[in-house]
Amino acid sequence: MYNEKVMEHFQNPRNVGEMVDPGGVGEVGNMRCGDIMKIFIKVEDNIIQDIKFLTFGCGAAIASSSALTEMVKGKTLDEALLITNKDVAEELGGLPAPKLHCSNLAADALHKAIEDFRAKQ
Amino acid sequence: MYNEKVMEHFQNPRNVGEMVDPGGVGEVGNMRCGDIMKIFIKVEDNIIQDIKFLTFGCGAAIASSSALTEMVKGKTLDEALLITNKDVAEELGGLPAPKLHCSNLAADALHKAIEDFRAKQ
Amino acid sequence: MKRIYMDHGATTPMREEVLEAMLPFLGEKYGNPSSLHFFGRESLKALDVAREKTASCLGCAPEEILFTSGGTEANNLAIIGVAKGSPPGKNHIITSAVEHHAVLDTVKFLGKSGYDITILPVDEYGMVSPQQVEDAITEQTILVSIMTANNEVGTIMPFEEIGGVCREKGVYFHTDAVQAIGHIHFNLQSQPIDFLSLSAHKFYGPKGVGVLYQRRKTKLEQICYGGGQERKLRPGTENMPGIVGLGKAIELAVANMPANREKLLRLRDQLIPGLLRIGDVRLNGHPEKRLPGNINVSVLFVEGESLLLHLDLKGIALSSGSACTAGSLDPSHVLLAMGLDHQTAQGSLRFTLGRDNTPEDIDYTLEAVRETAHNLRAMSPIYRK
Amino acid sequence: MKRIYMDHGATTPMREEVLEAMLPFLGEKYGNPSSLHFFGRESLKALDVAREKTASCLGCAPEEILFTSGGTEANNLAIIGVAKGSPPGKNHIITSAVEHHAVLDTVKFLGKSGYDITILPVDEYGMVSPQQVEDAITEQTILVSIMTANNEVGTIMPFEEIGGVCREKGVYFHTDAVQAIGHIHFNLQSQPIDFLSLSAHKFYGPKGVGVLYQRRKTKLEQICYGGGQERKLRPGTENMPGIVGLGKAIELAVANMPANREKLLRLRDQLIPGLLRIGDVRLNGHPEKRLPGNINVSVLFVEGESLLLHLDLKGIALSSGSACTAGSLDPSHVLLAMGLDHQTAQGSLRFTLGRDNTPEDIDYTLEAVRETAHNLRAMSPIYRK
Ligand SMILES: Cc1ncc(COP(=O)(O)O)c(C=O)c1O
Ligand SMILES: Cc1ncc(COP(=O)(O)O)c(C=O)c1O
Repeated sequence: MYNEKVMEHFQNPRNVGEMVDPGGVGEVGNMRCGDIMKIFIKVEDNIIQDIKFLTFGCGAAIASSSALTEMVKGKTLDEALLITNKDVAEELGGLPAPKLHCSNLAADALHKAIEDFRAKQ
Repeated sequence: MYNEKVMEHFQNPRNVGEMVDPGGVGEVGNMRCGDIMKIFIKVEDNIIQDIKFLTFGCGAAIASSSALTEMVKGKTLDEALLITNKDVAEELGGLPAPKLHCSNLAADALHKAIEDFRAKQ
Repeated sequence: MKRIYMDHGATTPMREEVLEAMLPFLGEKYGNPSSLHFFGRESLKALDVAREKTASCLGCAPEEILFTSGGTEANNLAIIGVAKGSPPGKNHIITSAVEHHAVLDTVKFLGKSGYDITILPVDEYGMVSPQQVEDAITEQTILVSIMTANNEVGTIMPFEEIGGVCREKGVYFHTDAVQAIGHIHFNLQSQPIDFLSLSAHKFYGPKGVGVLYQRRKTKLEQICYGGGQERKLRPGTENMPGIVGLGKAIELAVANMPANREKLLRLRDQLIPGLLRIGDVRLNGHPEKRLPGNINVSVLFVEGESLLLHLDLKGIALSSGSACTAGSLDPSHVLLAMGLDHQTAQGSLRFTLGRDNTPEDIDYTLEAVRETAHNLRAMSPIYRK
Repeated sequence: MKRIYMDHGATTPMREEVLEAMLPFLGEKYGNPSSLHFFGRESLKALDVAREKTASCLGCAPEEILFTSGGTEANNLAIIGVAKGSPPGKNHIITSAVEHHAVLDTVKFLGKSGYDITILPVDEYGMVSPQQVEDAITEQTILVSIMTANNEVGTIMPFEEIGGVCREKGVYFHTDAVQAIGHIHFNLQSQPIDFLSLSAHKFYGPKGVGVLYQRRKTKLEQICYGGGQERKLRPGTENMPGIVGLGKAIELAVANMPANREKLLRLRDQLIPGLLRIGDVRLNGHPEKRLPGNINVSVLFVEGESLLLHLDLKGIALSSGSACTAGSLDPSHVLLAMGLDHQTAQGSLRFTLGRDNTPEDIDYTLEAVRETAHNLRAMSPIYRK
């Protein structure tokens, strides 16, 4: 069902965990499909220095959270804001059709985290 | 489908053929199921001395014609008139249900042959 | 006793290659393709492969293939499924008088359920003309169902021309190709066919599995309810060994078509003249436009079941349109629709040859038919010498 | 990798004895049982034997057994077939909220086609009470369809009592016994059941074949049209290898029931406490009135698909009621009907044990679930340590 890259992220997710004292936190939840994602970011000089995630959800949800964190680490906030859920799916080499909409929300969570960070400044 | 006794009569039908100068002839035809039976009898002293049949029809029709001829040879006309299609089927050890009504008409043909014989006296 | 099977129209022996393809799915590859885990994925993959093979043999896309439990279900799904999905006001269905009961009885059922139905008569060869179809189509027509080739007399319908008429009029065209596959080439991408039915056991595949081809973007409603299998149109756990077997069987049937055809034609051209030489034997069906392996004759003045029984005792397996063999009151509806009288229809014999038959089989069979006909005629009250 | 299959509720590996029984019918015994000749008679005889075996395992008469293409078709035939055959004015059908989709969606379809339907709610264990059924029956009721045992949570319904209520009220009772056969003893001659559905691949038989038991003198209409097979109620060339396999499989399943039951109970009594010891794990379904091989739990704070994927990577095959595994938007309709919230339902795991599972399998599985739950909870935003 999932391709190798998705399975690799699913098995060895990067940047898992809660962050102590995060600069911003974003959470999206989709109770229909049962996925909840929480993204924590640490920002310095407008650059995402560190990122962590917690995810309750299926394989696609976990893999896209993991992939996203790798994609944005070291990026500026404005660059990070340009990343879409679709980009994450592409980075993963594609996701099964039924998963595209309900389990691929990591970019949304990131954008919320950036909003949260900016609101706090 | 057919039992051994039916198949034995079907494979080796007794008294097949046309009779030269018969005492009586009876024919029944049932075009729905496609069976036609013709019975010829030779009567002496009120006794069926000889009997022959011609049959166009399925295995049950041929076997019941054959069985009937064996059953009535040597019988008086009154005894022969008591024989029913059901008796023929029983003599054969039974026929498949769908055959009971359309292919088991030999007794009817015999009765017609007896009628024909009597009418000619 | 040596047995000669000449009833390939009823069913065919499964090819060994097909059994070999099926065995893993009767053994260690037992997963349900709906399951997420290893066993399920293994089966899902095989399901996809079988679908691709079938599609490539028919010249269509894999998504256009629905696996069913056989030809009967495929026909029912096509006809009832189109009828159920038709827009209000569109309630007219056309078929022919010589269809298999799985089509004819389904259409008649719809006739009793408020649909308008037209059952087209056929000519003496069992053929429907494109003109007949064109004349019968009305504004209300939603579906025309005409078989590719007839199972009893082998007549091949002008199905492409009929499909062309339907396409032009914007009416769906379904064809029951159960007897045709392996003998007639299909390329559904370019042929004007919207629905097509197959049954694996007619082409050396397993019993209990079939195909409905459904052209993309046509409207079909499910007739059975349950899980999401086969795009929800045919729910129920997939018959994996059957489907895998079907995939292998269709691949072989299509690949061997030219060689098989040549072989069958040779046997047929030995059998038909031999039968006619017996005397008072007539060929039923079209003289040329017929399936290569089908030979249907009427042996006049005798009845089919008794012929069959004697031939069976001699080791020869075939079938008849006689009422007695059908377990019904009337002989073959196909032969009657072609204008045969009851008596002639009663004496019909159908030989359907297959890949294992030999010229020696034909010789033996001809001698057996000659002898049997002679003996039965001798006791027939309607035979005039 | 060693693979442990614990998804026998989805499908079972076929027993070797079943394959052996089938092989002749995938080989030289290929006749169509409708054919008059030797090949046909050979198949017809095997068909009769399979029917007799099935009947004797269920305690009914052979004429009461209809072979179908599976459990889904059996359910559809029972429900739509009774509805179609019902006298005017009788148009009410009762079922439960936890039925398999092959029942539930069929009843809902009838609901959209002008029938009155009642879908009974269940208690926290997934159980319907005879009283509920009695209260729901009206003058218009024709059919009550309540499953024998639930496929997801294993709960065994009070089906005999429900059947008794139906009998008393003169209403037909259908029960989907697809999951129950081989675990629950049937003697249909004395049990108040009018229709009962089975699917062979759930009891170590082949996929693509099932049974509908139809009590004598009940009224059922066909839902598919064609030949005269299965008393015309299920037309189409019979799936001979499948039917023969089913006959063998049911014989074995019923004969081995006591031994199998004991074995499964021992494994289950090892698995359930082990799972509960992991912590934040709840058992779904009835604590006692459940199928011996079924263990359904919710692993709180994690989602089912990700659990399944990790366990699959460790070689363990099972299923989940999570929405993601069902390919639907909502988690299991059964768990929701039992009152579970979405989150708890999402974390459900179904173990369905079978005859090849061992105590070592259980130990390995327990360790794997513990580890997986721990790792996934560590990344769960809703887990509170
Ligand atoms: C032309 C035709 N259509 C449909 C069928 C039905 O196929 P099945 O019996 O495999 O369902 C048959 C075979 O009996 C057939 O010859
Ligand atoms: C309770 C129940 N009923 C019906 C079915 C349908 O059986 P099948 O998929 O074999 O048609 C299943 C299995 O999926 C089931 O568990």
